[in-house]
Amino acid sequence: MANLTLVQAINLALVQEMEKDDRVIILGEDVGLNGGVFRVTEGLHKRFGGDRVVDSPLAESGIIGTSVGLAMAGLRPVPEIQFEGFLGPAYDQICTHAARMRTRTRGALTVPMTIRVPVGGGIHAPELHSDSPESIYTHTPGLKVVMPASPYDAKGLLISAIRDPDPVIYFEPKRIYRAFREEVPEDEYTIPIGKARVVAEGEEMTVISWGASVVQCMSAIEKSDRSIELIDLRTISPIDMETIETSVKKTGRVVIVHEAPKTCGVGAELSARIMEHCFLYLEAPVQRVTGFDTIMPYYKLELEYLPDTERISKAIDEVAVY
Amino acid sequence: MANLTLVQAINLALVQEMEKDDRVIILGEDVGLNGGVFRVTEGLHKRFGGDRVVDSPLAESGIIGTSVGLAMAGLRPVPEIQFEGFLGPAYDQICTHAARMRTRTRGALTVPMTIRVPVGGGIHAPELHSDSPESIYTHTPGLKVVMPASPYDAKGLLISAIRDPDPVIYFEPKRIYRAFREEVPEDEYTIPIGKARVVAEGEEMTVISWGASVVQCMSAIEKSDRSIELIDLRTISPIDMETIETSVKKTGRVVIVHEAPKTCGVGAELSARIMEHCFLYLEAPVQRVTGFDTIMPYYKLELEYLPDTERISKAIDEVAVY
Amino acid sequence: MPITKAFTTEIDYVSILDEHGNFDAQLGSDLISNDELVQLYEQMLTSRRFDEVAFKLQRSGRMGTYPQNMGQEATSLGAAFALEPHDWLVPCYRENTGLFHRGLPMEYILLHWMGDERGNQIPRELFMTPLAIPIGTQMLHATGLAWASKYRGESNIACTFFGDGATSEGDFHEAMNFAANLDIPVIFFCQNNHWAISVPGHIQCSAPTVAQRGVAYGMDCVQCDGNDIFAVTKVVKDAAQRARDNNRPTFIEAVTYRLGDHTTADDARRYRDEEEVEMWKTRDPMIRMRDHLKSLNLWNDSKEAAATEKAETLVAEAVKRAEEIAEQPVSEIFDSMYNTIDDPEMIRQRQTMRTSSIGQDPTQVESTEQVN
Amino acid sequence: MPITKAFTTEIDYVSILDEHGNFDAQLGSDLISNDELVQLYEQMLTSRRFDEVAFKLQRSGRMGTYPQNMGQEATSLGAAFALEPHDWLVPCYRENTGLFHRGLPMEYILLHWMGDERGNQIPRELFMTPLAIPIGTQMLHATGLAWASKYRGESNIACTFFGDGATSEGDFHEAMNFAANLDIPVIFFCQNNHWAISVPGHIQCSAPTVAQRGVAYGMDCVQCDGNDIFAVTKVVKDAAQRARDNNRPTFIEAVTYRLGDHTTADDARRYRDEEEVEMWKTRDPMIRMRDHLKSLNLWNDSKEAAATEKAETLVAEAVKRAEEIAEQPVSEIFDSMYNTIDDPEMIRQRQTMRTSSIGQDPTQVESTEQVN
Ligand SMILES: Cc1ncc(C[n+]2csc(CCOP(=O)(O)OP(=O)(O)O)c2C)c(N)n1
Ligand SMILES: Cc1ncc(C[n+]2csc(CCOP(=O)(O)OP(=O)(O)O)c2C)c(N)n1
Ligand SMILES: [Mg+2]
Ligand SMILES: [Mg+2]
Repeated sequence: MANLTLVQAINLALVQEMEKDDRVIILGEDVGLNGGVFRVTEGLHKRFGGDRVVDSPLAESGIIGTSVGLAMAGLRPVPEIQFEGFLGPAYDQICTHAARMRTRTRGALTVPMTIRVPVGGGIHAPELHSDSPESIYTHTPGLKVVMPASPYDAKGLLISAIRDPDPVIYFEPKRIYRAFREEVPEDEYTIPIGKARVVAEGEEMTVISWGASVVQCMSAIEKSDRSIELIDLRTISPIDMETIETSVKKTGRVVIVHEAPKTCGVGAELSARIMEHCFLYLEAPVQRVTGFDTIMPYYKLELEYLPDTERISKAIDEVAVY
Repeated sequence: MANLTLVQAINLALVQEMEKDDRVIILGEDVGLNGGVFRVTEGLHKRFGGDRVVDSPLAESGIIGTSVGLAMAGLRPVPEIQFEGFLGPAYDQICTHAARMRTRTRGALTVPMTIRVPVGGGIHAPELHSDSPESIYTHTPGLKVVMPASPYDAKGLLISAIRDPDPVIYFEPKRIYRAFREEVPEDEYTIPIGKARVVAEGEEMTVISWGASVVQCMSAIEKSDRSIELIDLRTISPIDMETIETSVKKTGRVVIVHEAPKTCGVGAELSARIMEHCFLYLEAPVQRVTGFDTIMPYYKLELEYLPDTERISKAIDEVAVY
Repeated sequence: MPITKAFTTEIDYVSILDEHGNFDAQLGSDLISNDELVQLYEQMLTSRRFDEVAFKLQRSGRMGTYPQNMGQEATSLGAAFALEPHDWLVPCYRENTGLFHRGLPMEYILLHWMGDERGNQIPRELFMTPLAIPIGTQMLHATGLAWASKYRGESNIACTFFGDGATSEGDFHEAMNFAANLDIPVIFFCQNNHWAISVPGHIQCSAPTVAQRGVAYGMDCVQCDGNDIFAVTKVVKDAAQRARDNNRPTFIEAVTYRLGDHTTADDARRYRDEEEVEMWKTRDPMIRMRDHLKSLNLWNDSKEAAATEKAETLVAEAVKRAEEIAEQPVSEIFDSMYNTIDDPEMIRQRQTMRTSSIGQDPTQVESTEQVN
Repeated sequence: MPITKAFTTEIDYVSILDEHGNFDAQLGSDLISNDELVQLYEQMLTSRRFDEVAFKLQRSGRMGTYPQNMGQEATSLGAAFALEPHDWLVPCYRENTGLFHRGLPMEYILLHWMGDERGNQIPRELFMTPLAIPIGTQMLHATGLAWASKYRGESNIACTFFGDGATSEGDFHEAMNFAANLDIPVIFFCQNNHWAISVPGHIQCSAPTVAQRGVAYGMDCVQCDGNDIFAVTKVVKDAAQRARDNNRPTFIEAVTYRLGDHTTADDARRYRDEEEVEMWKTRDPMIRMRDHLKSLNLWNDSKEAAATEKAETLVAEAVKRAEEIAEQPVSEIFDSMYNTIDDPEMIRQRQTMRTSSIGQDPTQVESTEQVN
């Protein structure tokens, strides 16, 4: 056991999977000598050499498109996209190719690749370094979408993602890269993709979130004197409705928290499904606390945009008394 | 008044706006001499010349990216993307630039452009010619998303889109390009962006749809002996909640129909909002009849994928007796 | 300091058997044996027959949109011939001739255009990716496939095919750039057939040659007569050697022409002159090949008749296999989505797809009065 | 037919004032007047001062990430000088010197990096787009802007700036290709500073020159010493003339070097050798320019001191204006999203953003017991 940050937990998972399986290779911008702009791949170039930790040209579509080829040939590429704002140029290769290859070839060709992407706001970064596009990829069949909210989960989920026979987008909430530490086992372990985590149990209400927002939810719940169940989705696609349903049938009240814009965000899907699965149990409308339907503002105003403890608390109170 | 197909109505709107305003120019693949692969721009090259109807290189990002520049300079480009499946390479220029330009420059630069895109399945087309990506762009703040379901609306909405000072994605449901004709006034008229159309009034249930699916909904409703209100969204972003809310508060029951995959589709947002706005009025969970959470299959199986009258009728019956 | 030269270059044009029947014996003599020549010609003939039949299938409603290969047979065929059987072929959609040469059963192509994904379920040992519908995107996959070979120290390389139009896409550039800078053993084979649907070549590339696209990357690049199977064979062999020996990619522009419409959905008379087509008909790679075979006394009319009949039979059998394939279970829409389908929502969608709308939770449906 | 030549080309390298002080009078004499030279040097000095101050603002927490221009002043400055005031400048983020020359008040750049969109609210008459954060995407906008000028018969052209890394992006290719094939009067100005963050130039382009990227499009292309303001001025003037006279684009590779870290978030010692940096310090465009001015008796130490003081004042004033700008109303997050904000949902989000969660319909909230 070591007390690790989320960045360190990811780095450890990468090291261990690369040691174990030489089909695993890393490629991306500045992932080599520089160890990534967030130092997530620190030390890997030295340890595994330039053939396995590859500084690529500055071209996101190229990074993902060649990874599709590498994966079809049987390797397990782990491409990094430097910031979620630069997924845009790779959108087509992700959604038109990686996501479709297995089904369009009826399994003849597959794409076991894990796309690592720092995600989300709150670090005073420049434009396009603070977005939350998880809904886009959740709406795209053929992908799995994962976002850890703690160092322990980060390691276990990344190992699962790398070993998964299908393409996984592994979002790394950069706001909590180094925000806190947690005991992380040295040995390898996996956390199943598709299973949410009940962070805290409670009776009166269910709060659902993922990524960095889980931390805000925890502090809002701490401040409240109600008995609140907190679910960290961990996997955004597929959605673990079983865990959600069990909780909502118990509590009858739900608040969903995410950073992405509200309209057509993942919160909408959760809300719709909760109605579909738990209609007769709901005592209040499912409430969403989200980013606004605006462009993520530059950093002077970013804290106005991001769901904060105050807004979450407010929602909890409103839902509680509905 | 002339009796026009949807293709003809669009063509007429283009001709009239180009006559009226020489800032309007068309660019795209095969839009010139060939008149577009669906013949939507037929005759325009001859009428307005190669400077205003431009066959571009085969590069979707280039088409949208140069259109952003043309628009910032004050023109009103109407780029065509040949099929919705080829929006992928243009995703970044649409979402990272066109959608953000006004707000990131606080209005100093704007992008009055209308992106025309044939959309949806049902025409026995090859791979990637039958998708429904409207949710992706509805989740993207800064865009407006429009999809007509009739020749009359097609003309009026396109004129509004071209005159709109902000970027609009104008989806053309290719399944009904020539499926039926309608009286379309010769004179120019506009249909406001952001306003839904109540196609049929009813008391017991609200069915909401857009694009080609509206036709399926009409036939399901015809077959039913219940009193059903049908709303054609017409504009998908922004959503006309006023019309929806009025209807749902009256009927208490809702079925939403769309071709796109279910998870994080626009149906999810509608369902979530209906719960938020009309919780105390709902007598049954909002029901979604959608494409599956799979890749749109090749055409042999496409009719299994697309919501059809049978599935819509089934949903109507289930919701009615809930 | 006066102005100096930072860079100079020149690009070769390779032609061995031209449209007048001139044959450059020095370049061409050891490239293709007589037996091989005959086989290649027969394969062209089969491919052209396939085109005819596919066209009719589309016209009679038995198949969807189909893009003919007619006029471009020498390009993909010469390339497939010049490569090893374990080299990856990464095609666009106008390379049937080469794919058939490699051993792809013809029904795969038919199934693809009949709207059946099983047309893409290509056996691994053929080292071939399925037809690529989105233009310009598959070169990156070829680059990745070749990269994987290099990474593993395997000897196979990749060759990817695409049109003149495809060279306008950003992904083309990124693939070329990755390959050149990371030393990846891949061949970029551009079939410059002068048109991208209705858009003429100079809108895609107004430079004197398309071949010079490769100069941007410091890549070896060459232009050849794409209707000359000798020239194609030579440039691909040379490229393959550079790739195998030094992990160097090559960009090939093969100059050819699309004799038919873009696809069965197209009517080329709307946008191109009949004279241009007529001129190119005289450069038809099959005529040239046949005349050459005859000049070598390897071919005559009775061989032509026999080969034609054989081609007809082969194609007819393939059509039969394609049309008589067992119906695809509807559940296939779901079954190949992931390695394992364990998401309960997806399982539920699969189970209820024909009998219920999909938004409803069945446990709730049961708890209320049922209709139907 | 033996193998023939399909294409030959050569690319010029232009240098006028080199790092040893050699000046090519024939090429350089009429380019920049003495008065202009002094002004340009003063502008470099101001820009470098701006870099220092911006760096300190970041380090003291008064500003976010900032990318220094240090070492590359001659490129954007020479280009802006060579162009007309109504030509579009479409920058990346390392062209402050040129933008200031055009007249952009320095606080705009500060505000941008202070996380304030008003730094992008650039007056129309400056003909300038804001800093571009996503690499490689702005060349298409420049192409569109120039296209619009051509369409309207206006005389202004566009010049877009980007780094060596940016030339790896697909959008770069598409922009170059649109411009070349559709005859659009735009100048593509690549600042090859040898690094893209930690990635060395040969990973972006392993060809002998970056300039030859232009060959792919049949575009005029040229390489110049980017630390030589005379050479930059000359190649941009020539390019502008081609654009204005014939709507022909030009690709320029200006060879330069990033003397500082990539940004304040970077530590270049992790990936590049100190010797390389030391070598390039001797080619610093400011040293070269100052020595040249001195050799012409246009400059001396007291002028340097006075100019330095003036620069300090100018920058300090800009910092003051940036830091003292009125707080941006929070509603600005919404207000510039569309020309008119009439979607009730958006209006509601704007109204309730600080006082309520946003999923709740206020009419329902009112109908239930309120907390707080
Ligand atoms: C990304 C993308 N954009 C547009 C299309 C529509 N389309 C299909 S084929 C074609 C022309 C292709 O031309 P070229 O690359 O020269 O190949 P050719 O058909 O001439 O062999 C176009 C525009 C597509 N399939 N994919
Ligand atoms: C599309 C995109 N991908 C990645 C990044 C992250 N990034 C910022 S600057 C940079 C390097 C740019 O190098 P170059 O184009 O040479 O410009 P320079 O900084 O050297 O002036 C990278 C990778 C980005 N901003 N945009
Ligand atoms: Mg072509
Ligand atoms: Mg650089």
